[in-house]
Amino acid sequence: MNKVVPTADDAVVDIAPGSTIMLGGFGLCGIPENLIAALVKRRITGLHTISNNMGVDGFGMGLMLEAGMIASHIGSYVGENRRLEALVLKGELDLTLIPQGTLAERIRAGGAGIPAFYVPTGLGTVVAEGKETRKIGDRTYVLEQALHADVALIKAWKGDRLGNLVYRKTARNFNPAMAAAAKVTIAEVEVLVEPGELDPDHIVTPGIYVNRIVVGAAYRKPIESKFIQSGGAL
Amino acid sequence: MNKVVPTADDAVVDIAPGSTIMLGGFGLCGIPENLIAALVKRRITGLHTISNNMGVDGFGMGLMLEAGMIASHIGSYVGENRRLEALVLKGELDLTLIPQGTLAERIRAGGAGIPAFYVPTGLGTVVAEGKETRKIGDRTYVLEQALHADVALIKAWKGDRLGNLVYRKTARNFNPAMAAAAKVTIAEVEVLVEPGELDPDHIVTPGIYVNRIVVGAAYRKPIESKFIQSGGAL
Amino acid sequence: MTGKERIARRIAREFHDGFYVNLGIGLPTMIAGYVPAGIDVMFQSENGMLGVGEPPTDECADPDLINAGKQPVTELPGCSFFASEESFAMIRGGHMDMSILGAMQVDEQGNLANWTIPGKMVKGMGGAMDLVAGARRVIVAMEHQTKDGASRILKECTLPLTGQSVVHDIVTELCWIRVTAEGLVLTEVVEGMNVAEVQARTEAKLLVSPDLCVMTVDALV
Amino acid sequence: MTGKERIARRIAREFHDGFYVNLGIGLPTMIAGYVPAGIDVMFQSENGMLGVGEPPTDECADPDLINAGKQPVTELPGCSFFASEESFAMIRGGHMDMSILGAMQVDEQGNLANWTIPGKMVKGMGGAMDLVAGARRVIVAMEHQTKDGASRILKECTLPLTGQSVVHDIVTELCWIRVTAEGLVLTEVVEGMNVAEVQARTEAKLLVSPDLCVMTVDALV
Repeated sequence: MNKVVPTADDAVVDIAPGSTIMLGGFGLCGIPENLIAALVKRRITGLHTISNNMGVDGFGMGLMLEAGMIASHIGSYVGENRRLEALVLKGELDLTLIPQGTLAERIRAGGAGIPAFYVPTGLGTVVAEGKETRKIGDRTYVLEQALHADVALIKAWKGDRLGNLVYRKTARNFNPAMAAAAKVTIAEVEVLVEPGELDPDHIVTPGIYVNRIVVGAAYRKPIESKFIQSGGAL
Repeated sequence: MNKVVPTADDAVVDIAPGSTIMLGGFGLCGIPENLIAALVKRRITGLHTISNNMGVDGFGMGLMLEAGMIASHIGSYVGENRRLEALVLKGELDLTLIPQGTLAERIRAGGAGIPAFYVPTGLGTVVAEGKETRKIGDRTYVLEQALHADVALIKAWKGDRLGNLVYRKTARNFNPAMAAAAKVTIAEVEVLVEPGELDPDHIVTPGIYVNRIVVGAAYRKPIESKFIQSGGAL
Repeated sequence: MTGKERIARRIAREFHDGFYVNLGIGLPTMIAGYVPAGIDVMFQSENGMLGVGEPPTDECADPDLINAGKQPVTELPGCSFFASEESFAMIRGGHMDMSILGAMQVDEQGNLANWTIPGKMVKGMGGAMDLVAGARRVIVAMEHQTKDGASRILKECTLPLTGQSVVHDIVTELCWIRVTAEGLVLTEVVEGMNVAEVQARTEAKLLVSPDLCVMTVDALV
Repeated sequence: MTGKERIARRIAREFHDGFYVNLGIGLPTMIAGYVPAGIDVMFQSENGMLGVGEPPTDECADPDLINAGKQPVTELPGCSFFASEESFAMIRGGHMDMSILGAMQVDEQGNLANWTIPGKMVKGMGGAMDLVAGARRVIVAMEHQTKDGASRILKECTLPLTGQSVVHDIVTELCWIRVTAEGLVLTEVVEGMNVAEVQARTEAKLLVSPDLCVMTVDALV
């Protein structure tokens, strides 16, 4: 069992135009930057992306947006991407904004075989419009559906050739849930280790969820708040 | 912030008769054996227990059963406890058996603010009787409700005075989910460490879920398959 | 003392030892600087951290260690990291003692609007809807009026809601207002202001608490 | 070779490199001993482990390291531990390539009964209902008949079900049966048996595959 592929280009070579793709990360923290760069080289279009944010102008998913690859997006916050805001206001990109916790739980549900669940979040707001609500106990809840994807592109700190992954600090975020919710999960890591080197008690994503693993060729990891202040000049 | 209590007796001193109590562990692995022993000393009755198993005759929750403390039980497997089987067949204990994964997910839901969710498990079997079913996509699912408790008694390997916990190998099982699903969570650990000694990336149960933490005075940790073979003579 | 500082100092006095608190972006983040001595409060950041410490120096900033505002932070001893679905299980499950966030509008029903202006702003609600639906106590920390002098405390919100009947308290540089089933109740007013002056700056009807007192911002020691 | 060994050896031939498999208690556990050389299979134990190794010696048994049958096991390199809700998210979410378990009864619709005998046995279903509802392929591994010679492969199960239309294949010491929309299809029969003899030991109606062949139990190399 060896899930290692040599390069990020190899890892994304068969992703089809029109695919639904989950991308891990919160802001620019814990994003699969090498896989995104490889995907941008392929310039496939009509992608349906699911990711908490949308990168920034000039980095991360912002590059996919600039290359015109994205047809629709589901996320919770896109405030740092001015290009997206313009596209949406012009009606050229189909944007669905949902609460961050509901997004995370819908992705988890997708991986966990739970097709739908109730949450209190968003009751009486636009996010509940058109959704079934239901009183359970003394509170009313909104029915939310699982999210699935064709491909998940995720980023971990260390991994082994069986696909076991560990994350570092707040770079964990959406990556583990997405690993389980896609038909094909591709993980990029900073460090590849031998099976057995990761303490089995510390593994966050068991290899069963990972189909391909690649060591990222280089990591820029800009800090978003500084990146934006400095106009992307990092 | 210091959640450490001196002894298991102190930890369980205010648990009321008739309480609903979750107890961590799978078989005899990862059970809060010191907290159970302390509770058994108090001989409070009418308890409603939620735990995957029911210990064995002579150890773990089996001791609570022998002391006549349990009025009802929700679990997935009680095959190792002959006394329970007898009580149930005589109608003296209200036993609800549910699938192990549904049990785990209902407990997680209780801690996660999700009042109900759909699963494929048990459709067309007795566990779906009286429950709402619903077609979502091309499959039919069963609606399941969250489980909550007044108290969770759990067992971890190491913990700090803020209540952060790590588990060892398969002794993790139901403990983390239960920690989040009760009004008061009491954790017993083998080793108490200083805050900061546990790597923040390795913490499985953040301290927010734990109200009291106690170092177990002694651990027998019998291996169930051998315990039963040797008739409890370990 | 600026108005924002007064708000931050006053809210910090509400903390009890052992509290778990989520601070929103902007003004609420300032509150972390005023936690009274002897009180341990664990701050949560919804991107997956409990036990958030102060901002680091520029040289020590770690791109893998940020808060929900995407700013670098540091670790406190006993902090922990977890995934997004765990973080929001914690929030939605009612484990946070307090969520403190900013607002564009709050109204007499405790409705909150703080995430969008239709046709103008496409940003997203982030974790705000989850926080107000899940925390045990939701405190709005904001300046009493807009820069144009318009009231932010309204009879009824006009912007799309973040949450319906979710706010427990509103704290501004002028006063403390409790949201009750009867309506908005003024419980504290800063020195140099009176009830009529606060009401004049407020569209919503303010009831006056029989225990109305002066807002004190010094830490209780 | 005993009948049980034949079943275990035959099923082990179904494994592909990289498979994730859950083995039920009893007979299915034996299968782990016959994984063909050069094939990496990761065995899951639903109490929270992936990468289960062989049983330890008595001296090396660790009470914190058991399988779902509560027996001590060992760790393989690359194994991992996780909580129960994660383990069943993995199972329910369709991530297990195969679940192999014993049965008391299976029927023509692929219904399975293996957890209770009303009025007689109070044990519980454990993780069986989750496994059959979640795994991509469910194989029943059992002796063809009860000790009394009664058929376990029925027109319709009489015991309470573990799952409805969940079984994909039935493997006994006599034959391999595929569950299809048309009914049960006999695809392999052991040497020394013929279709009529298998049908005589089976209450359910068996259709015969046009590709019927002899069941081979040697590992493919």
